[in-house]
Amino acid sequence: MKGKNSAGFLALIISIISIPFMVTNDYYLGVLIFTAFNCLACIGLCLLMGYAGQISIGHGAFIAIGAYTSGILTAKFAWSPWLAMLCGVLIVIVIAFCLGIPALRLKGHYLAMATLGFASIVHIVAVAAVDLTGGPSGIVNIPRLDLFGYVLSSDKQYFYFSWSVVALSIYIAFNLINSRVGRGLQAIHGSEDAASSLGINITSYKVQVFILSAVFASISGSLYAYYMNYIDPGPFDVMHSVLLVTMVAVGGLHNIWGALIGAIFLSLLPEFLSFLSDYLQVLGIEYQPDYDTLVYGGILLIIMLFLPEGIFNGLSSIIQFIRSSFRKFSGRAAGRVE
Amino acid sequence: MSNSILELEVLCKNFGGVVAVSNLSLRIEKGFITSLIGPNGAGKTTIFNLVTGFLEPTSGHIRFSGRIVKHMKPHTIASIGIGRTFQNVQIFPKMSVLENIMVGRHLRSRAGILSSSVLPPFLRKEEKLIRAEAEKQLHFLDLSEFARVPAGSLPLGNQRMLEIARALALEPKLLLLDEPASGLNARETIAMGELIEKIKQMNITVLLVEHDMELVMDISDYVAVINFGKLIAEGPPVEIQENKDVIAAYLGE
Amino acid sequence: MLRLVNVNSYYGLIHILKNVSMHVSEGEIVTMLGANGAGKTTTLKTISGLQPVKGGKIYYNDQEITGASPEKLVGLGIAHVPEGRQIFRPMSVYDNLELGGYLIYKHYGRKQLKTDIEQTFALFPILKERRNQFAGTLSGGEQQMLTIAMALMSRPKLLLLDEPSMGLAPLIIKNIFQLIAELQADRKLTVLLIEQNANAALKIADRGYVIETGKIVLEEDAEKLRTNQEVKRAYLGREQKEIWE
Amino acid sequence: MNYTDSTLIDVLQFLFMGIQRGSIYAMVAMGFNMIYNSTGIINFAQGEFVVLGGLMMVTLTMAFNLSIVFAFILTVLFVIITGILMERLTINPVKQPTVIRLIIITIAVSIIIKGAAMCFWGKGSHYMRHFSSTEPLDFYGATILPQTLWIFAILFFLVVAYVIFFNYTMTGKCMRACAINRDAARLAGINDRKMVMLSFALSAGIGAIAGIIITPIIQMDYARGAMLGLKGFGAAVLGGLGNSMGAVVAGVLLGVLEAFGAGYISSHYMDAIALVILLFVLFIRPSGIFGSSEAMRLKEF
Repeated sequence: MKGKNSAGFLALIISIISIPFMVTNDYYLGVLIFTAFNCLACIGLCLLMGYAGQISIGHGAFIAIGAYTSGILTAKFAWSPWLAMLCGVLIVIVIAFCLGIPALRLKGHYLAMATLGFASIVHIVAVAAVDLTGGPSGIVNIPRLDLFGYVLSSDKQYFYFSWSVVALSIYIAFNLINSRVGRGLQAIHGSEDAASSLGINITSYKVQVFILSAVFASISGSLYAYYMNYIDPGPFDVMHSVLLVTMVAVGGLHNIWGALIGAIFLSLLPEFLSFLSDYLQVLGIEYQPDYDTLVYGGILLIIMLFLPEGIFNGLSSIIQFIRSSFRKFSGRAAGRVE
Repeated sequence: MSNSILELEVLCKNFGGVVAVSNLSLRIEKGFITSLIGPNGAGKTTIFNLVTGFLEPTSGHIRFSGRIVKHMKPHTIASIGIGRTFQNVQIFPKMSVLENIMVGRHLRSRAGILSSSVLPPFLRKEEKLIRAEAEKQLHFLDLSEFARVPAGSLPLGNQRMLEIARALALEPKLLLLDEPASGLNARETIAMGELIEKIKQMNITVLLVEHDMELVMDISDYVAVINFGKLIAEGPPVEIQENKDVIAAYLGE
Repeated sequence: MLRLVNVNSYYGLIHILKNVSMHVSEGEIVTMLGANGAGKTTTLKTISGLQPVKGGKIYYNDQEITGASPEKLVGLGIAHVPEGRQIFRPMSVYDNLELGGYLIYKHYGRKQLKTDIEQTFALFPILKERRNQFAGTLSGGEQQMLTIAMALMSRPKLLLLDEPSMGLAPLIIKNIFQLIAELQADRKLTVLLIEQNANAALKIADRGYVIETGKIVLEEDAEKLRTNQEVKRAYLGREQKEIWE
Repeated sequence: MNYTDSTLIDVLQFLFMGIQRGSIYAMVAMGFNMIYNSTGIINFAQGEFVVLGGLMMVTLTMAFNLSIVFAFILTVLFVIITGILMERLTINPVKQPTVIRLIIITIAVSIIIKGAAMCFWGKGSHYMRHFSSTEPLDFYGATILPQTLWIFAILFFLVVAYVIFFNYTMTGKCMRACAINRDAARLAGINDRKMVMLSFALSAGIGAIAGIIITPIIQMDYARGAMLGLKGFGAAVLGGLGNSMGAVVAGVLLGVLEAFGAGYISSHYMDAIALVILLFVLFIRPSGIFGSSEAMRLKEF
């Protein structure tokens, strides 16, 4: 990492360290922990969508597989959480490999629908395979994660842990992007024909990055299970997969920071809306949590229509605009003085 | 002509019922510039796609350096030493000019997905080497000033140069150029001609498809004329210009 | 009748037409010669509205039509026969002709459309024979006839023809060019013709333009162009290195 | 009643059930195809048109007590207007579409419709009275609801109307022409933008009809759109994307397979069966069982 990216990374680390000192409310800390899980999955998805140019509306399924593997192995078979997480990763690697080879031959809408179909199937299995997953009532008594024998019992500890994982994943993502492999992926996005004419094995690269992004999702799922201590199929429906894609797109597909910002923005949006509703009530407007979906869709649509490159790019071009007009202004002022 | 690098042996390609290439036999001599010319839809680009593995021949063989090339994917063909450019420039628009050429060094480097993600300090040496080679290539093509610019923002002439630089980074034995001068102005076309001759001096065999006859006749050592997927004439440029069949194919009657 | 003044056009970043100025008078057959990629097809597309114009103006009967949509231009009497036999392959020959006469249907009703189709059949008896066949099953020459017939269905005054001879056998090419000459004589049709088969085109044309890398480099009577050494040069190149300006 | 008889009755019963479900998938698939043909877009909000049709019909018939025919017409019009608004406001303004952007835009529209439906109609499922009697009819031992017969009849009617519209009317031919070769259609004087809008209108209309006729049987709720859309897409792909008669056959086939799967394997996995078939078709033969791979390559995007 270098230049702007390392500055951004430093800013991220500082915010991670300082936030628990500012946010003392357990509820909000919990929201931020969930945000970390979304960020983790979105960073993986961004590598797949933004850099390699392959859409997946099925990554919620990999989160579910990670969560359920962790949940089942720890709660029912008393495995160590770490071993269970590793096992989840291995299972996801195998599944992503088997799904990726045929699916990534598809393009655009077809790939989107295939992955969406996969996500639905996983959700249906989570509900229907009662013996394995506990069905709609889910799995309880999942233990907390321990770190070298030290159990992460408080939210503050879990916050630090999960955001450290996010930071690590960002570090990995940037390493990858600025490497031979990352260039290969971006080349595939730019032109598959040209990439293969330069000796890049497109199929293999697409499948590899698909697997990598699925692993990110799986770890995110495991961490979720260990934090919640219980899981049910509810959060793992198709909408969750759609949500992940929209987080990445809203933030800005072509940039890891964009994915991060998108994930944070949409994860915190419901909180912001409920915060807003108090003020709306003062104005005589009755805002209910039921409207969330509607507002959410509206924001997504507006961003896609007016900021197709996402918030991150939108913000940076606004900053650039301000900077250049400021320069012009100060230049003119300086001219006048002379 | 025993010293051929590429041989097409009774090559045929059908699309559905349409015959794009029929019973075409051709030898490309090592170290020279050979041009394929012919009217639109004659099958020239199809031949390129057959040679570089983007299409499978319906029948016939392609022999590269004496070895039959069969059922090979484009990336494998690249690895045995065939580079190419495309009719509609296919650069990677969002990557910088330097990064575009660094992609060309793909086959000359090793790092995989795992090592790239977690072990960058150990890969610095390889990365440095890739960068140095790419910069050398940029310098060779006089594109150094654009190194950090996104490739998509270059003017077309430079994009075509960049595409060639990227293919050269592969260190190919045979380079296929698909209409490198199309859309270029007179001055750029001359520069392109000079570049192609320089490439020949680097001991790289060039196979060229081009519609600018002035360029073709100027730089080619050998010209093959194709119409309706068939070879109708081959020989040195001077002979081709006088050939009755060729004049008929181009001017009619 | 048609006048282009300093027309420029881009395809993405590629500057295809560079200050193209030309004109076609009423009742003329004008042809454009030039190598592939010189900008012939793009010129036709800018006239018919398929390709945006960036800089320059186009006039049709002294009315400015720069940037008008193809739908509108068809209504004004400009019919464009694009290259590569653009027919509706999975539809019948009759349906294709109906669609060609869409504006007649819109303005004069179904009855008039039927009469017009019968008239077209009189001109192309082979199409009448094949009226219920899928257009995609016609032979190359018949498909080319159909595209011309479709264009004629809109009762054009100006016909833009893009490479009507592409991929056809010599005898059929001859028929098509005969047809174009007849249309000019009988229907007082004005024609702008693009052709790779330069000899055939120059035989029926009144005037010709030579276009090279997006610039008009020569305008001449067809007779003179046929004997012009430089026209030959445009196709086969020459040995001395001299750049035309 | 002996063993074979009861098996036969089961088979018949599953068959009716399957054709009934399949008819809905077929209609959703027809809607997908219309928009796909005119724009190359897969409309992820297709399932929401069905939900909107069903819920609107519920309100008009149950709350406002309108007659079935009148409510039917009003509902279809309402959803058609929604479809036109969607095209005008979200598809038409996009000048440089990328596939991912279009996918997310249609997803956003589906979320908005879903959210709006939740606000208006709540989270519960809604009952609606059947078009005619609820008394099951006896058919060789199997029973069939009159509403199911309505569904069969309306699918049949739609297919006939579809064939007539696209093969014998000028507007239908123009829409086909735009789908086959947009530039050539424009050169014939056809306004392609108008045709795109029309395709959204028709596709919304078909979706609304599907929603209206199925609601008495399944009891509509706001969240059904995604699954209906996915299965409808499965039918569209199975029939060869863009091929509407293929979609009808494939939709019915999918419904029947699903019904037998639910009957003989497990009803818990019923929804998964159609999706597994969808994945297999996508992976093995993405051009569908009735589509040609040649046409697929031409339409690659």
